[in-house]
Amino acid sequence: MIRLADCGAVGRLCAELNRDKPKIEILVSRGTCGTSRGADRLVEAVQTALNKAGTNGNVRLRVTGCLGYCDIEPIVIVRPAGFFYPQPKPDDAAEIVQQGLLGKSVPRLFMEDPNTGKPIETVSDVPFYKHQNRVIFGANFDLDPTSIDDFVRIGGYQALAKVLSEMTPEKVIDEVTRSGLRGRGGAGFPTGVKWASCRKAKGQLKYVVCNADEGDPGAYANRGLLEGNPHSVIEGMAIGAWAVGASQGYVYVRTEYPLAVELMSRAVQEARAAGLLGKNILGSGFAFDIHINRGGGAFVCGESTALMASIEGHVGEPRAKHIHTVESGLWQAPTTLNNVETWANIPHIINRGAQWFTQIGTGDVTGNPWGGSKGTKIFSLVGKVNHTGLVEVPMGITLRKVIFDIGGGIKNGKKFKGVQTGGPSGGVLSEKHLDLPIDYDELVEAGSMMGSGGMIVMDEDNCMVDFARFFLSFLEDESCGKCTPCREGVVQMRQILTDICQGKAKEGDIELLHDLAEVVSESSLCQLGATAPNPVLTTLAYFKDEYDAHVRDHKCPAGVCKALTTYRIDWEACTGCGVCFKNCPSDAIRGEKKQPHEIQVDRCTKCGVCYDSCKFNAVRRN
Amino acid sequence: MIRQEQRIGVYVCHCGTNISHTIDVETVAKFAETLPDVVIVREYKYMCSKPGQELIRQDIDEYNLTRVVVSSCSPLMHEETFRNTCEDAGLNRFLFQMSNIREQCSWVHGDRKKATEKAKRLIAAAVKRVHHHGALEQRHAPVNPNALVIGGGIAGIEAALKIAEAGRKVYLVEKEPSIGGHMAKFDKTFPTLDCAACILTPKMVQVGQHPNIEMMTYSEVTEVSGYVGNFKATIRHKPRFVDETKCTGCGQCVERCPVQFRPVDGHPVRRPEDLLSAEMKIQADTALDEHRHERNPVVTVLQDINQLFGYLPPPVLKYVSAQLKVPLSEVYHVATFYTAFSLVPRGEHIIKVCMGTACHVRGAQRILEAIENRLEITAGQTTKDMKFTLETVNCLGACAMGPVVVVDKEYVTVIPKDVNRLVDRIVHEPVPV
Amino acid sequence: MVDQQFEPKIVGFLCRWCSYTGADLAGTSRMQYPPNLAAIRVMCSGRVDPTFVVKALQDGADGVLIAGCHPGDCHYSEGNYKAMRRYPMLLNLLDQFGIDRRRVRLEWISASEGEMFARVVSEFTQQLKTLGPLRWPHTIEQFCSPA
Amino acid sequence: MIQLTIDGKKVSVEPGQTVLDAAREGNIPIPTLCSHESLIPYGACRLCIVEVRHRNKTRLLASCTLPAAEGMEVTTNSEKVIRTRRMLAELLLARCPESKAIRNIAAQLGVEKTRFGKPHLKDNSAIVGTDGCILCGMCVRVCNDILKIGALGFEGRGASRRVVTPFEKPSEVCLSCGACSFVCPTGAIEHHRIRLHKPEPIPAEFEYGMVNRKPINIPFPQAVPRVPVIDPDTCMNFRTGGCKICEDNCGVHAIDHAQQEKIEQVEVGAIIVATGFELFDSRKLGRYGYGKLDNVLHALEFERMSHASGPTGGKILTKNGQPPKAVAILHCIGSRDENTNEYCSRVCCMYSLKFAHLVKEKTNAEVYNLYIDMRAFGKGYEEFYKRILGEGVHFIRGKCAEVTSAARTPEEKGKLIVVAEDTLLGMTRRLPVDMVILSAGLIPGKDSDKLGRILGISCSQGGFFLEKHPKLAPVDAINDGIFFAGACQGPKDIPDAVAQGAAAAAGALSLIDKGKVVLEPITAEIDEKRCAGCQLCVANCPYGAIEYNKEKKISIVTEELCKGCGTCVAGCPSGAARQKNFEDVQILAEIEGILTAS
Repeated sequence: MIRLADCGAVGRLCAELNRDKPKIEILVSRGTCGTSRGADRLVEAVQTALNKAGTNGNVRLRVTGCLGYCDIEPIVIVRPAGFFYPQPKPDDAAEIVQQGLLGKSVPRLFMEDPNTGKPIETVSDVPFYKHQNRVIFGANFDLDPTSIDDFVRIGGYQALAKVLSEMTPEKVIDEVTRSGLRGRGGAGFPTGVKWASCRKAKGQLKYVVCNADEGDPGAYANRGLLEGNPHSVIEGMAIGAWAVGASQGYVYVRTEYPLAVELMSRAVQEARAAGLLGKNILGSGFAFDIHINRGGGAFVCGESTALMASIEGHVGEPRAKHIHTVESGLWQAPTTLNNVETWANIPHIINRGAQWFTQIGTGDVTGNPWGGSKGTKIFSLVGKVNHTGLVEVPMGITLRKVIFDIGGGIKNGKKFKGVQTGGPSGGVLSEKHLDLPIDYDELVEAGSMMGSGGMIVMDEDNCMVDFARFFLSFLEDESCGKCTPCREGVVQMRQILTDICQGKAKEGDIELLHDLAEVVSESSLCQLGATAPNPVLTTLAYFKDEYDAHVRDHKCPAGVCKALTTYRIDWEACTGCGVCFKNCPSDAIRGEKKQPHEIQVDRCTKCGVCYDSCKFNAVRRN
Repeated sequence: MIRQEQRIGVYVCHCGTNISHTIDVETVAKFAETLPDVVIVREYKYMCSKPGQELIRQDIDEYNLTRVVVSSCSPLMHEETFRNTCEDAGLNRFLFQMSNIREQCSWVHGDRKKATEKAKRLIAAAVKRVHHHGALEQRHAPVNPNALVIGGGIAGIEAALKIAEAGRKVYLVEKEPSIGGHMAKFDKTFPTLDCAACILTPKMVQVGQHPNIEMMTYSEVTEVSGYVGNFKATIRHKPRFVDETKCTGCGQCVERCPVQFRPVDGHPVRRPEDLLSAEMKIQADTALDEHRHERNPVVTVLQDINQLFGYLPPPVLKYVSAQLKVPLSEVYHVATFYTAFSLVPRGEHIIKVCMGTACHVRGAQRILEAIENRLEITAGQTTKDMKFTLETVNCLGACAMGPVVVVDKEYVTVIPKDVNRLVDRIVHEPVPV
Repeated sequence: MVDQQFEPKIVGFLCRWCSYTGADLAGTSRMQYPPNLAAIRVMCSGRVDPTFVVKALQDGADGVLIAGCHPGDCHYSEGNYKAMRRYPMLLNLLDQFGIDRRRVRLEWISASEGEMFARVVSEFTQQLKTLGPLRWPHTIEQFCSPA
Repeated sequence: MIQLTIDGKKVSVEPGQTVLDAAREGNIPIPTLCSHESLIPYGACRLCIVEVRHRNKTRLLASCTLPAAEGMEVTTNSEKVIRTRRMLAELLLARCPESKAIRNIAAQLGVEKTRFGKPHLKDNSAIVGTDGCILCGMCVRVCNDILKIGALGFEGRGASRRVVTPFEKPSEVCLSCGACSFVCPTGAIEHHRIRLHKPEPIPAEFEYGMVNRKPINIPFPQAVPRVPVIDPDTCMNFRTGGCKICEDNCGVHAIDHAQQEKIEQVEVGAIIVATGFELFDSRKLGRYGYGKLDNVLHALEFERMSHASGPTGGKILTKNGQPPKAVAILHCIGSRDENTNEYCSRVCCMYSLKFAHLVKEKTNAEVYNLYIDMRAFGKGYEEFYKRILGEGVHFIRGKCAEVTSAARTPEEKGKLIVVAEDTLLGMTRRLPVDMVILSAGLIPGKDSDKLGRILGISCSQGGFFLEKHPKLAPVDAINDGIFFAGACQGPKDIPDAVAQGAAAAAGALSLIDKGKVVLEPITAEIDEKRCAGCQLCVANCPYGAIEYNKEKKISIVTEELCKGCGTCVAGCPSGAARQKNFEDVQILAEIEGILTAS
């Protein structure tokens, strides 16, 4: 990669790279999920097949990052036809390559469309992708994350070139404000407004920070972007730095994403070598550099002041934000902190203009950046849904469309119970919210929040009380422990919920839970504490019946709360096949071959293995 | 040198009986007459009295004496008196000499003969000495109008007030932080049982406010030079660290000072670098040198050390704290705050069970319990043979594949049913690191 | 054998600030001591020129006493130190003349030590009685050119 | 200035100050736990929550970290605020059920018991605070950020967060200054958990160590000037360069740790020495058990004890806090005793009588005064003695031989036994008492000999300054222009000290008013013809009054500086130097006179 001396060089290189387009392109996805399912062996197989076929240059193999459809990773796609092979075996690779060279497909490897039963041939007709609007995430299909050339080839860094050559910082800020882009970290603060106040703030030395802590359990959209398309984040940060007048940038990646750290560091080095970072970027005199900081494993460091404290080398302890970080952030200097996805949106807004951006999403942002939720949002659709993965949808889409159309409905035909959005700071929405358009204000209205895009679908087998308890025990570990309400309040709330789950609930516990939740949310120092009660409050609001079942009838309808469930075998249905007997970890089941078996209640740890493994669902749980 | 003719008058005093009771004044007088240049010798009961002095004045006129010798008490007592008498009579006050035949003769020798003998010799000496006296003029020096009072107890206060009231400037030097001396410590005073503070404090305040008194507390006189009327005193003001002119005495600082006890240094402690083995030191230095230029790189250095050693050995933390000049207590808090760090050695292989929401919903708890039962350790512990460390993580970011277990670098999806199979595989042939 | 009638003549140089006042104090306290010493008042023991001592011995004194303030108490701060330094030289001179060095004494007597002054004079007188008369110049010639 | 309303009351504060500061300014009470004037606001306990209406938004915010803003409306006791504070109090009670401090903080907020159970926490045997620790972090902040020692720190996070010394080992850097326990709102800190060294309180010198003081303190309430002094040996700033809490908190910026000592020259006509006395150190007489046995006090310690602003607020108490039933007052300790001081200190008899009266007045204890002779010499003194005799005080004429705690009979157990010879009864008596007061005599001030050398004045026997004449010039020093007043010249009582003060002042004033002073013309002169320029005299002169003139190659005396000691004259080898009125020829003549007569 040669050093780009001026803004024009980007466009010239892009054209040059696109000149010799190979006739056939074979893509193999190797995200984290892919690697764990043998993506490496698959890539080798395809490579050897290509070598054997001797394609003399007009076929190219591209190993991409995560393509979002985690269920069936690794994926092989043959272009330009677009044949879509979900999770092929390494030894099928040879056949795929031969047919691909001839422009033909291997039908036996296609997946079946569950509702129509017909095989799905190409990418465009994969239901999971069809309903999405992959503005940001789409680029992952065309990029090898370790090569900056790929990124430039698809138009990367032209936004930066355009900004440095034609636009003034004020112009950039105006464009971003008019686009109505709001923070993808979860609070949804209009990015343009943030940049404007940071630019106004006094102080020569300013910073831009990329919050890649993504501590929300169940959310991994940022990981997909960082590992799939690191350069888009770098370009976004460079433009942001130019706009607010910052010279230093920090990317704070959580320690649980080692691959993301590695790929981002490589990308930064490549960008420096290419003259897109460091001194005199593209000959424009603008100097900006990026440091990669690894988080230490603390959810609280997702909060802006805690994150900055961590970069400053201290523990992640938030401070009162009466003086906003745009005025006094990192080392008391003005700092603009945005989420990975927010930064990734910036190049698109610059390239295609604010007007284009406002066409996607809800509300009217002319004149009032808070007026609506514009652009797309990447959700991590997980939990009890058939197709799990990263889903990029326009703001305003309904939950039902995401879960059922894209997600393919609830797994093994169970009944939908609820969906959790916004991580531990969000809430659980029930059936009646399925037609709620997803945007910042609507979700907050319903008691949840957008958060970092986690969307955990739950079915009848999930107990809402236990789910609330899970979130509180998570927060109990992750609270920084500085302020009394969060440190003490969360523990006591979790204790009450544990009592409820163990059937030891006392009179008035629910009311106490309500009062305590309100105090914790209103008096805590930072957003972690302030939003900690959301899961409890929303489950209390929308699933009151389950709470009553636990408290009054000492029953757990979903059979999750062990203390309240007992397992017994229905003698009529039991065929004595012995599967449960074999799998029971604490050998609490007794019975002769072919005779109805029996569970010894005292030894049974209620782990539910028998219930799952019994094919004749002879195991009754109540 | 030629001897001039002198006309000397000698006067021998009886001093009541103080001299005459052991000295035979007549013989002494008679002897005096035999001395050279002696023109008149008189003896009188009280030379220092008015008539005694009158005798001298008359003789000076009458016999125009050029020298006078008075033999009586100690010059320390009446030299001044007789010099004035000579001066009144027109004779230069320094043409006069006394001889001490009382304190150093009559009072201290019982033997009348020997005492008289000694008196004669003393007078002879005085007469011979006065021969060579020359006229001298007294010198005068101006007197500096200020006064210095050393010590701010009740006596010093009284003196300072009296002088200041007379309109003179007083420097009152007190070595303690406040005037008042010992009396300020008394409760009552005898015999009237007055309360000491009630009678002393008004005077102290008066001193504090008196325009003529410059109070110099917490100070001491280190040097005094010069002579009566023209002393130059050097005063050292010990640093009080509080500006007296600004302080309002509100006591806020005393109330808020957090130190309650005398700070005492701990026993000398071995330097951090001595606690490290050479090999550990090299590794620690590599981590430190990489980030030394950054601002307060505690977290990043600890990340590298956690990687290099597999955990954070306490001696290394002490070394890092010293090298980065960050208090050990802060480094320790960082080391125990972030879950990525461990203070105890970890096993060869790290098993991480994801407890994130997605994995939880798909039964992560059961998988954790199964592994715990199998390895007989709970989350956060390491097997006795140091082969495996079991940890829980709150989200690994591979939620689609939930429930997920990561063994060293390998991500594994685990279905609750076959968790035992997974554990067997891990225990028997662990994945190469 | 000690000549009982012999009464040694002692010349005393007393410093005005300390020793002379001490002597006066002995007087006001009516202390008794032998009359052999006659005092000459000088401003400071530093004023006593060694030649005065030799002159006194020449003129018939059997012993000379120089008395000053205790070191550190001198009204002129250093006078008595100078006397202290001249005294050993003076004693060497006396040795060369064959005069017994015990005939010249240097004593520190403060203004409040009247009783000490009396004791010094009595001891010195007694000592000189045992030493006998100096009989200047006879003893010197005897010493310088023994027959 | 910023204007805001708190509970309807208008308050104005400097920009940058917090709402809590404003409330304090308008003395509106707001409960706090983790804020302390000496520390930067931290905002951890949240008890200082108030309802704030600003830019048409109403929210609950912690007043300690909220910068005051123009036009803010603050309510400190709305129903919601009270409810929140009560809940927080319940949470704290749950964490520290046994802590007395937390219970009464909760009581103040109207919370008697908590609806929550005690969260099970990691074993906290090693933590710094007992289980009364509410993790407000003030100890950590004062130690790390303010004092720059860094002995304490947090460990971990969330509910199991604890305050420990690193690695839960005794601290290697702790200076045991006690700042942590000072700021701890619940008194939870036990020093031995931080460092095994037992903290040493700083004895207040003014109170003879009976009560402790801080590095900065005002010796006594009526001090003049009423200005504190900082003791650099114990102030942390001189040790770690940190702290400066007093400097930051001083409203008028009067404190400056970098102040240096100042040397000043003053010119005066007269000097009055009034440096007073020291009490005889009773430790020197071991047999009275001072410093070894409890409840053996010396006079000034008793004086402080009975003083209203003293350590016990005026109450006469033995060490165990009970008033004594029997007190012995021993006269002549360190006076009229050839082993220590022969002179009588004059005032001890009288103040011993005063003590007897005070003990009788304040406790109904039996009082025994052991005296040799009752010296009631002053005006009204004898009448005072008669009065005390009438108050039932037992006077025993005899010197105390020993004070011991070795009891022989049961009722002597636990008492101090005063073994004394009663010369009137002709027998030795053993008095079991609860307290012994040693009426110590007066000795010269601590560094009076140093001052004597500076001023060139000598001391009389006993070490007190020597006056010119005991009867006729008691307040004059031998050197003209220097006067004495008070006990520095000899033990005396207050009336005499005051009288001498006035007398010395009169002496000084007369000297000053005369305006000129006569100097004896006894200075030295150098005869130019005979001076060989050997400069011996220059070295001899202690006052630098003689200079060597290079052109004339001779030494010249400056008359004003010459004090007439004559040392240069005696040292001049050529006899060039002469002293007026003490010429060599005059002294030689005097010698001849003494020796040639009769």
